[in-house]
Amino acid sequence: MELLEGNNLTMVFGGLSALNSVDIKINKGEVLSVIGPNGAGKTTLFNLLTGVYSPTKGRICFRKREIKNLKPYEITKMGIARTFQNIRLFGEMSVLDNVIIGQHCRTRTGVFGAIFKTPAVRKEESLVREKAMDVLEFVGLDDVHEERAKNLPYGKQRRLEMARALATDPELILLDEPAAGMNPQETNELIELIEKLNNMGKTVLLIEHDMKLVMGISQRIMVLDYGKKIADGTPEEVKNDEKVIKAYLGDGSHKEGRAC
Amino acid sequence: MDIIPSIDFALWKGMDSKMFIEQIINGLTLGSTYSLIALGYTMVYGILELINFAHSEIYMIGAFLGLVMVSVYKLPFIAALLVSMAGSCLLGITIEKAAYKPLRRANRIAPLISAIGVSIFLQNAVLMLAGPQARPFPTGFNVTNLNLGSLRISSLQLIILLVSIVLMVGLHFLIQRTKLGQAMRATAQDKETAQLMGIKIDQVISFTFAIGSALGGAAGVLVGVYFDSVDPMMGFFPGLKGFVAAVLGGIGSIPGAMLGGLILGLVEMLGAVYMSRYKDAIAFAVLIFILLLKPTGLLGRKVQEKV
Amino acid sequence: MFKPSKFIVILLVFALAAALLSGCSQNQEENASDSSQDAKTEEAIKIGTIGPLTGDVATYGISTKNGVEIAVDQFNENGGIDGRKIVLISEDTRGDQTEAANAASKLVDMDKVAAIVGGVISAETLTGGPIADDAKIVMISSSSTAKGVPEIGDYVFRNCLSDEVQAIQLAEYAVEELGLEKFAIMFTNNDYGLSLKEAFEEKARELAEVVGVETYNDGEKDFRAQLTKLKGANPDALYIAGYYTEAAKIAQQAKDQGLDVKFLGADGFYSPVLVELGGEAVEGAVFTAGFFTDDPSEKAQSFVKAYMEKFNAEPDMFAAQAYDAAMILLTALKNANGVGGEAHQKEMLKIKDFPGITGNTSFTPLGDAVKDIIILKVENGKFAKLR
Amino acid sequence: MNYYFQILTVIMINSILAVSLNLVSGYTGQLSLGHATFMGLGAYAATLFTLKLHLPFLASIILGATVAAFFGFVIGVPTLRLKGDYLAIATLGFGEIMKNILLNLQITGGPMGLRGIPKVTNIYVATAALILVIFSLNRIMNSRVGKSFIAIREDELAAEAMGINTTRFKILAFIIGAFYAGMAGGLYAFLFRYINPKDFGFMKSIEILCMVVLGGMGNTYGAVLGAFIITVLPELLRSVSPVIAQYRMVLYGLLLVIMMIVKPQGIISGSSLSNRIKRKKLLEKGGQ
Repeated sequence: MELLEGNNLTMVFGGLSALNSVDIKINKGEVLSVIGPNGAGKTTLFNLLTGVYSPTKGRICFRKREIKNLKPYEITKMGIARTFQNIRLFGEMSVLDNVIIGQHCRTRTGVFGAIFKTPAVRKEESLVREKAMDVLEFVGLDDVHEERAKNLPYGKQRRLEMARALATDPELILLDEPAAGMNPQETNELIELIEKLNNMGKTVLLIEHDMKLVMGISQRIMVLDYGKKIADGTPEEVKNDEKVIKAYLGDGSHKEGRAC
Repeated sequence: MDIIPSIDFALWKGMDSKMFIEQIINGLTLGSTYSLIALGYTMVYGILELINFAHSEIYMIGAFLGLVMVSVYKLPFIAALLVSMAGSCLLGITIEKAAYKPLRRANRIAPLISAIGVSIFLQNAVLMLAGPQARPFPTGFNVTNLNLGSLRISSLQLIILLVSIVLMVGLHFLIQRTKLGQAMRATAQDKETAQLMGIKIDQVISFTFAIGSALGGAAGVLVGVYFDSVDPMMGFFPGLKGFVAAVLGGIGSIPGAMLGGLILGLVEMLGAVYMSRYKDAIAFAVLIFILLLKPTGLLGRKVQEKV
Repeated sequence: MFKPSKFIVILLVFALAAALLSGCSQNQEENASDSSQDAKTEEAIKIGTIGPLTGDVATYGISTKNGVEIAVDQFNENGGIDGRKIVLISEDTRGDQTEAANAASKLVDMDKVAAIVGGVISAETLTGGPIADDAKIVMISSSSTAKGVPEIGDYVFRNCLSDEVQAIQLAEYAVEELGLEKFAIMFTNNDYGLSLKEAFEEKARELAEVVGVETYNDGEKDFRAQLTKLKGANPDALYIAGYYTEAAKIAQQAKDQGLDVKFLGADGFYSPVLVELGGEAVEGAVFTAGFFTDDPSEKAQSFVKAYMEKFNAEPDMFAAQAYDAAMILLTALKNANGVGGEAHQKEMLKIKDFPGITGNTSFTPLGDAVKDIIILKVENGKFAKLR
Repeated sequence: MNYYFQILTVIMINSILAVSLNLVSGYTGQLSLGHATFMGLGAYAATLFTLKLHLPFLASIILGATVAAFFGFVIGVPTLRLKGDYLAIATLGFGEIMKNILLNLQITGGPMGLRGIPKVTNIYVATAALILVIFSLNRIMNSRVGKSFIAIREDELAAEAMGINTTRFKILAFIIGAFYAGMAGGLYAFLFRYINPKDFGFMKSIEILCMVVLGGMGNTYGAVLGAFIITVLPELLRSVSPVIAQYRMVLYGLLLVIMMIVKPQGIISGSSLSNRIKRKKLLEKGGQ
């Protein structure tokens, strides 16, 4: 059954359409990957789904509810979390606090509660902390929870971003090029982590250039090129699709199947 | 004192079109000097993203330089104006090198405070040297009232408008047609890329300060002559207004600064006619209103954050 | 990231230490004053001034300080008070009222002055005055014309023309002697301008007609809009409730706009700069003042001479009023045998018709000066006395 | 009252102002050039509550601060849509408008200001107020609310993606900052016994900003230190010698420039303090 459905999504920036009538359907519990050359509109698609932009045309339903005009924080609260292509952690905050922020929309302490530290607030704080530590343990960062986020090595920052997204308690998690800049060792750990997430029942939407990762992990792959969907199917189907091969190989400058 | 300012509508009706046009001309004259000041703010902001608070002091010192040239060295007005512009130029470059350049890699707020420090320093230094007294600015030429039909315009207003226009056209030419102008535009767009293209950033920044300060100094001289008065505190309000004009037009945009200055001059003049008590409030209310409608000012670039 | 408890402890310790320190120093001072009873004859008497010596209103503050200096010099030349020299301590306020309170506090607590001349602008006196009053130290302002200054307390005096009296007398003079009928008013939007405007407007409406009232801010230079509007009302006199810098510009711009009126003003006009900036335009302007440099009296001339010698400039009204205020203050202090405080305050109230250079001065029970008002006119670029 | 007490009391009041602006600009990252407005609103409101309604001191101050907070909300809602320097200039504009209104209303005494205010503030009251402010602020900053403020400063977009209603929290920071500043304003009025719109203009806002930046943006103790320096510096220059006294504003300007060049991130930068604490912890651990 589908968790999220976007129909006829179109996004125009200053006369140029970054996305042109794209349909997307994500089923509950699956790992769906979006691939395509640079500038194909993948990140724009993410930004539409998470409310950063409002689509010029089309509609988006999450759990049968229209979310097209919702603000990003409202969408997060409904159960969609994301990571960013260029890491956007809260650099000056500790690793733990980054994950605690992730739980913002599931908690309620206000100004007065904070000042008077009522028992309810104390309880919430300790629960939040516990859960944050659990999440950190899940991604393997519990040993550096006091470190400042900006001081973490690159691979760990990526994982922290995932932990932070996970802390929002999402049903659907959107990962924007999580393996970019990782070494093979780190990529393997990432694959394990995504599989673990998926086994927990989280639905995953993934943008990735690393074909090994995409092919190994996705149940379904959707291919975008110049803002249009050119293929949608199992890894096998997509691999053999003429249009996909042409998009990737036909023009040298678009070659993106890098292994780094 | 009344709580609600009384808007004199009778006057609006009563004021004949002649008087109204005179007010418009007054507003434009004042506005053109705001434009000149605003250009200095906008150019520096465009390149360094710094609100150069010391600019109002450059304006003030420019006026003093002009005054000294006219009254001590007996230079003719135009020569005094040029010398004052050259002096302001040097001052601007010196300030940049001494107070801002060491902070180029610091956070955005440190240069701002440094600029405030420079402003306090210069203002009080001039105050000590020249005394707080306002001084008259002898122009050396006769100010006559020209009667165009039934309109009454002072020759001084025409000179100020003319000089402002010449300076602005000159600036436009400089920025659009010369190599240096091209370098400035490139640096404002993207500092790093400009550097990669072989543009010497430090030179461009100095140049920007030089041009902006020269215009500020010219504005100081023009205002000094217009009101026949120069004093060490004269920079504060026009500086603030020039800055507001720059933001109004879209900070970083050169035509925006020109437009912003003229609009502010007009708004202020009409505000003074109809609600003189709330004149400053009106100018700022217009600013906020425009910012809310168009958050980057009238001609400002919209910046799309990259996600 | 936060260690609140530690910080609060440090803060408390800091505050307590300061409290202790200042308590101790107070004790020490008390001891010192005990022992000084013997050394009384040698020890100098300190008096202080507060006022702006820097910043945009520094002119007034510097003039005030200079005027007081002349008075102190003259006293010292004549042997001081009971053989004790008088020492002047001048504190700067930048024209800022917070600094005025700090300066007053410093003079009272650190320097142990016997009396203070100041503040210069009204806001300074309004925040500094209560501090002097609390400490029972006489403070006399020579230029804070605003309402409510003498009411600060028993120890706060004032030696200048109150705004109300000036404005009312000028309105009467303008109608009765100059025969003016239709008045327009421009006032600077601060306490000085507003109190002048209110008093003048009330009296002028009673005696004649007020056809328009406009306002401007201190330091502004463009008055064309307001003047255009007033021109429409066709007045025959314009009362400018403000200072000479703006007044000169208003007069000029009014002339430029073809607004042909008689200019009237108050003591804010009194400065050679009025003529310097205003030129032809201010010729014939009539205003009230408390002092006049061409005053032929011997006292006035000797003051002007001393001032010119010491500061190489002609004294303005601020200097003259400050000189008189200091003379009154020191005379009362002498009558109190050099002891400040209560005795001094009583002697101040006993001052009757003190013959100063700004006229004969007495005080109301509240401490406000009662003195004559001079009316001046600009004639051939100089000030001439009309009354 | 003693001179030292007087200066210390002013330091406490300025510290509250600096700490409150630090919340808005240092922690939440929203540059404000109109903070003195809220101080002024608090001062006027508290004074009027006492003079006109004869409310007790404490009630007046708290109500005054509440009025300032209310205006924080009114001003914050439209302006906080703007970013960076545009926000700064809009806050400046609102400050000037507010000053203009205070200057022209009957109830505020116009340019005459309000006088005859009872003297209630002293060093103890001011210290207690500062402690209360820092204590409550620390509680807030350690909570979900404060962490959200910092998240907004660090990365507004990511904060929104984490489910933070950034507009709401920015306004909240503005309101809390305005409340504290209003409180400082009330204390100020009851200390100096006279208020006037000119005290709460652009220059005062700049002075508060200087305190925050000098001490170190994003650090409460830095703000207090900055307030200390900015308050004491002119007084020190005053007492060193009468010759220096006349140069003190020139020196003040020069010192600001030099301090920024020597330590552009402020004396205690947000990071250096926590780094030091952490390093100490590490050393302790190493020692065990």
